[in-house]
Amino acid sequence: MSALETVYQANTQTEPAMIELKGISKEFVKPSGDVHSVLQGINLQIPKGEFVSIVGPTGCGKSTTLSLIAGFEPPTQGKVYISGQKLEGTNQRAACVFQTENAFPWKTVMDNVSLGLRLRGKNKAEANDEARKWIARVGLKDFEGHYPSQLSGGMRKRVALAQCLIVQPEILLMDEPFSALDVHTRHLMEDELLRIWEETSASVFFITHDLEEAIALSDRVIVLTAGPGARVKGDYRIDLPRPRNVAEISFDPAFMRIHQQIWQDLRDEVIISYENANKFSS
Amino acid sequence: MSALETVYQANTQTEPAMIELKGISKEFVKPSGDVHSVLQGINLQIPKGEFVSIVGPTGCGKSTTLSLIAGFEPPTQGKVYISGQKLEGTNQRAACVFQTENAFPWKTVMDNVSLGLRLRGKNKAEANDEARKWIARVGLKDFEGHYPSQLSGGMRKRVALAQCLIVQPEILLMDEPFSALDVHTRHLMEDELLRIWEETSASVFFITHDLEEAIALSDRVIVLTAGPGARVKGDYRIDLPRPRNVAEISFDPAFMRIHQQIWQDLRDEVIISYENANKFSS
Amino acid sequence: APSSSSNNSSTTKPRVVIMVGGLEKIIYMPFMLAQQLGYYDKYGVNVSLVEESAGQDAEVAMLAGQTDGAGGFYDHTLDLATKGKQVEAVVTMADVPGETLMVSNRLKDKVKTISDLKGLKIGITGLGSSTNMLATYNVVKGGGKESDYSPIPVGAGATLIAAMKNGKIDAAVTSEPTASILQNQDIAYTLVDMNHKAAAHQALGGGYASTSLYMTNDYVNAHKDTVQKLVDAYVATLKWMSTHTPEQIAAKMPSDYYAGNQSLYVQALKGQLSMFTTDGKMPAGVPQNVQKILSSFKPAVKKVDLSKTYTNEFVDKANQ
Amino acid sequence: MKMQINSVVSPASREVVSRKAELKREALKLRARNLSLQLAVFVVLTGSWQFLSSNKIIDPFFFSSPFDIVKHIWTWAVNGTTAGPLWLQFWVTFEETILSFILGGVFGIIFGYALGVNELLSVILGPYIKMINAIPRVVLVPIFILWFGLGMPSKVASGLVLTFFIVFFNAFQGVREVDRNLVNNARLLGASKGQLARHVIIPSALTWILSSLHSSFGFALIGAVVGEFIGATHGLGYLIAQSQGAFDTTGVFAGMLILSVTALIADWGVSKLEKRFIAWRYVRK
Amino acid sequence: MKMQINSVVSPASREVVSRKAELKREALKLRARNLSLQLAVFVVLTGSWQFLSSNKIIDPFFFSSPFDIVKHIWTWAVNGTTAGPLWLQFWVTFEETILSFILGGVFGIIFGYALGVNELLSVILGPYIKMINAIPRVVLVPIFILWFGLGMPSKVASGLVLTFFIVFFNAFQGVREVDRNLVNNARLLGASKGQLARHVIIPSALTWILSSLHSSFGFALIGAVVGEFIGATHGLGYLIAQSQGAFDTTGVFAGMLILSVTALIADWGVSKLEKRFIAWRYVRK
Ligand SMILES: Nc1ncnc2c1ncn2[C@@H]1O[C@H](COP(=O)(O)OP(=O)(O)OP(=O)(O)O)[C@@H](O)[C@H]1O
Ligand SMILES: Nc1ncnc2c1ncn2[C@@H]1O[C@H](COP(=O)(O)OP(=O)(O)OP(=O)(O)O)[C@@H](O)[C@H]1O
Ligand SMILES: [Mg+2]
Ligand SMILES: [Mg+2]
Repeated sequence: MSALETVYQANTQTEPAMIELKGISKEFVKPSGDVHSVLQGINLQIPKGEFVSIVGPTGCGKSTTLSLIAGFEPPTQGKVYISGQKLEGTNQRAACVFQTENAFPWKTVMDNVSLGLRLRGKNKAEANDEARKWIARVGLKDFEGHYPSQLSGGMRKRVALAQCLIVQPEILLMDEPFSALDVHTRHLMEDELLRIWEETSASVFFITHDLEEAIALSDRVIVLTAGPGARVKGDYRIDLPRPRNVAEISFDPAFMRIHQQIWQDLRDEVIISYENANKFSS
Repeated sequence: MSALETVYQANTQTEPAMIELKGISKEFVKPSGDVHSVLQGINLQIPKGEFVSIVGPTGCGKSTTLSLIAGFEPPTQGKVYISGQKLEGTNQRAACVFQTENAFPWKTVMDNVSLGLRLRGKNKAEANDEARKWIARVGLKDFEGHYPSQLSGGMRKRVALAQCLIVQPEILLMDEPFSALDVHTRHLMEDELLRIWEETSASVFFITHDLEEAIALSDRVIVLTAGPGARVKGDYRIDLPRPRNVAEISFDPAFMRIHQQIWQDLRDEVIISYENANKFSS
Repeated sequence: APSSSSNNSSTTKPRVVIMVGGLEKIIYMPFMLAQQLGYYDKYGVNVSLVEESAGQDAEVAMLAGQTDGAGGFYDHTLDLATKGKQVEAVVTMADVPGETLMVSNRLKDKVKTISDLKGLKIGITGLGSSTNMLATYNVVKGGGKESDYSPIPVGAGATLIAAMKNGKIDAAVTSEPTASILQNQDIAYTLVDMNHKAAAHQALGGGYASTSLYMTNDYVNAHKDTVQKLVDAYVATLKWMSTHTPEQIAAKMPSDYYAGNQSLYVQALKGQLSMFTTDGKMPAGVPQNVQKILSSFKPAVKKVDLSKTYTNEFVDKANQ
Repeated sequence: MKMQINSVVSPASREVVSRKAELKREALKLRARNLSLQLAVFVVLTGSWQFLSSNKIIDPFFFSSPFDIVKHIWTWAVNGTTAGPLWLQFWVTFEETILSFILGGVFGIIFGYALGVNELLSVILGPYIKMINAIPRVVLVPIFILWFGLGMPSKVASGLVLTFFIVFFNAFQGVREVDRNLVNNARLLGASKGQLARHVIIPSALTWILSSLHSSFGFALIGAVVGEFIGATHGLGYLIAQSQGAFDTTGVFAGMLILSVTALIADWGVSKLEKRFIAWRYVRK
Repeated sequence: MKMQINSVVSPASREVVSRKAELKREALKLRARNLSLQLAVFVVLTGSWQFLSSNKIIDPFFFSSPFDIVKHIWTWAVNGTTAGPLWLQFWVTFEETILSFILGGVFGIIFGYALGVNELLSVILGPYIKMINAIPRVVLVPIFILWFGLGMPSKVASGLVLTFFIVFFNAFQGVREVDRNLVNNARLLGASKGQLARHVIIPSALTWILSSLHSSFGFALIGAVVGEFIGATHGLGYLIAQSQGAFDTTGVFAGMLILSVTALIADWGVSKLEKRFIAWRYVRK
């Protein structure tokens, strides 16, 4: 579809990719009873330790893709493989920051953040000590005893972030984790995320609607086409050197060039998406 | 506090301001039983037809301020006046896009959007016709029969937007309405919002964490200090000519200057906020 | 002889609602039998029989004016009189209680006379019921006080039998067929027979009017004509009963009343038929005896004006 | 118009049709599995009951047997009962039940709503409602007979006082669970009190209310039957009381079986209602 | 540590203290208003009852009067009842009630949880539970006496079969209402089945369960009392049945009053429990 498309070839023939989507389609039954096709023929490989961002027009199917990888829902067609094994049920090797808030309303910030460790059998004191560190990292030190309903939107998002990062999963699924944050806090969090990622070499599947963020953080940026029936439109390797300073990288000329290139693709799709939605008038 | 502070003087002595906050403080009781002061001594006047944006570090009290103007909660001290009248209970002249989604899950997109008109006594057919227009404007023409749970995050936000705009209120309260949208859709929506605002001359109270967005849209940008006990730090008049093209205005040198100026203020506060949160270690 | 008004057309038949404390019980058999024999129709009343199976509610419903008459034990009229409510028995269908005081075989050696009843747990159908009063009477007569035994409401039938079997109760005042079953299954033996006339009269020191139809005095005075017809029907029923065999009577009853086990029903009937009067009349001396029995543990009953608790006026006419 | 989209961007509509058929087939298969499982459990239960009873391992006098029970119902159906044809008994009880179910439901919802919305009302009336809820209905029935007579109204009242409380407590809680944000939003959009109830509070509390209806139909039945124990000329309660008085265990079980099946059918109806009214909850599978 | 913050950035702690005292004062004022309102309603109700009854406008034989009822309770308390001291009767019934409440609650929650989580189980057992729920408990009591004897177990069983269903239906629905996202999140975080129940499903269903406990204590009381109507030697149900048998309306009302007050006290306990267990719901006023 796009002349600029650059297909990235995974060079990890030796071991199976951490995440592999093979011929994935996802359909929903619409209220009218018709079938609404969201994703169509998605093939994607994410090797271990790679940071992949996914961008695309709103409503194209990014969150749906994430829920397939997390194993919340099965694909209509095709298969999801995790380390070469077919995924059945919830993906036990992943942790996830949801697009909507997903902190447990009946747990305090402390209990929310320490939950993952507690579930893995750590005793309370240890888990709390560890959680305290993470709460500080996301800048909520003073709110340990608060319930989610007593926090602001941005604070709740950061609780979710700490909750997810504390378990240091092999696969990190993040659905617009920073969209509710101001630029500065966002940069702090992004830096934090990169540091953690570099330490743990998790495979990251990162959804954002901010192309700059996608490029600044990722090894690869994937562009989805407009729905219905979204496909992978572009798959770009971001070869900027690491470690990166996310606050400043956007002034790098290489960054601008890549941005320009991907933006072409993305803008086309966004426009198609908007037109699509309003094309079929009744 | 800031040397750059420029205090804007309302020149509407003749008629009372649409929204006036007088000596507003807001406190919450913390889980520990202590009192947590969120806002402290806020004074603010928003004349009729003015577009005011409010920025500040995450968790500083923006949403809280909005809920005071909407009348969801009473202030602990001080008073809110709407057109010179003391506000009691819900503000009947306002409509609101909430930070968290607030579409009614048991209503389809059509019913959600037409609700405001139906509540005001319009008959079903008329309300639906009108709603159809607004659904198209936010680019959801094909999803009229869907329930909110069947939409993506960005789509739900747009439903909320249409739901709120359709009633053409005198006061528009918007809490990060565009944060879940990709840049292009966001620009489309912003343009749409400006057009509607110019048509209806509503007073807009617009919360965002994106300073560029704030400047591009507003007549005035207000910066809050870091919490706890947030105050108004800066109040800037944006004298850029209208109508504005939000997608391009950020390249305007005047824009950049203003941005630079406000950003100084804002950054300081964000940094304070982050330090504050982690200062008092246990 | 049937009264003259028996050939009234059915359209003008007065309607009477009678609530009975267990229509299917043998002791209340005449109420249903009269209907089965068509006597209500014949004597010109339109009776609707209402079932009532829990406690003393039949009387209360009647007092509240929801029913016109109640089928129950005569002793309740005295009880109500002490509470300031005047009701009178217009027909007395039985002059023995039709109950038997059975004692568990476990206590065969210990309990020989009623003076041994002290301290026992005695099963009754319900608190305040006639079985309760009879149990109390026997304990008191044996030299004890009302509080010397524990009355345990266990209903009748299966629950009573099970309670007796499990030793939860030591004795029970019960009617047929439960008494027969207890005896046949070797669970209990008869201590006091208050079912067969001779034995009952001896045990109770005279007659003890039980099954009767009573109505408020106000109702009786205001509807003499209707009451007469009603009494005519019952007297005829009692006559019919005294001239037919248990088998013939059983055949007349609805099959649900002996569902699946007609022979048991006939056996029970045989045991209890003797309790019924043949003329519906309150025998002389019986009210006084009932009063004496009740007042042995309910002093208030002593003051009751007996003449207001029953009347033979209608029965006498019906028997003419 | 929606078909158009499919034909433009979705897979060919032939595929769509086949996919839909497949979904249907799967649903049917699931249904069949469930039915056969239910049947299997049923057969095992009644089979062993019959076996134990036939072989006198349990005393048929106390426990009857499935076969006898069915036979008893059959006899009732064919020969009629002492109180008239079986369907009439059923109908009488059913009518009372439905009435008390509806009235209890309506009052429960109204009171639950009123007390849930109005704190003052809940402070004043709350304790009384809780107190009345502790009074045995069996004791209340005679009082109802005093007030309403022997006819249907007293039975309906007796069913109503069971149904009411269950629906009330759930409706009350349901109303209090409504998302404050949604209420705020509706208020801002101009909702009056009545509109707020109609558009926000009732729909949101509907899961609570409908859930209470599941259990309350059973209770309405019980109320009607208990009402019939005391002072009735017809109805299933009458039949049961009579059988109990006649030491006819089979008759008691037969009556209870008819009650149970009625409740099951009504529950199916409530489920349908549920699917209809809270359709939006079922869209995301 | 939290005080520190206040002293640095919040208004002076003296002001904080005064503000807290003010909040407390307001809460007290509200409490006083509520109490006086409740009292007023109570006085009006009992006053008019007493008036109507004293003047024979309503027949005291049927309706008794508040004064007589209180006097009756007093007599019971001072002179004891036929079955022993009043507190013993109360205690017997209370014990049975509490036991059946707890057992019914526990079983209700366990079954509700199991069937809510496991679709297969709900398909198989669901219909049976619904069927049993339609059986009049009054009919079941004799059966319980057959099985469990005349002692406490049969009364507990009779209370249990009322409590169980109410808790069951609510727990079942509560479990099914749990936010899918939260379940998914917990699963990803590594929750096993038991942990899922403990950390997500039960806390989320707790409002449902606690709401059902409000009504079910009343029902547990009823069950115990109905059980005591048949085959008991002690208990409030025994007293009520006895009074009923002796045409003593005042005694019946006296028994019911004691029951009602017990229910009220228990409800207050459940509310405390509620405040404690779902504290997080109360933080945002
Ligand atoms: N349960 C459902 N039933 C029907 N359609 C659904 C359902 N869930 C999602 N969809 C549709 O799937 C499409 C993609 O949704 P998804 O949430 O994946 O979008 P997204 O790319 O994450 O968008 P956003 O950037 O707005 O979050 C949307 O058009 C939505 O309407
Ligand atoms: N019910 C409550 N109880 C206690 N504290 C609360 C409560 N509601 C809000 N707060 C506190 O008020 C502060 C301001 O919250 P608010 O939601 O107004 O922030 P915000 O400026 O909108 O932030 P964001 O940009 O993240 O949305 C936060 O520190 C929060 O913890
Ligand atoms: Mg999404
Ligand atoms: Mg906010």
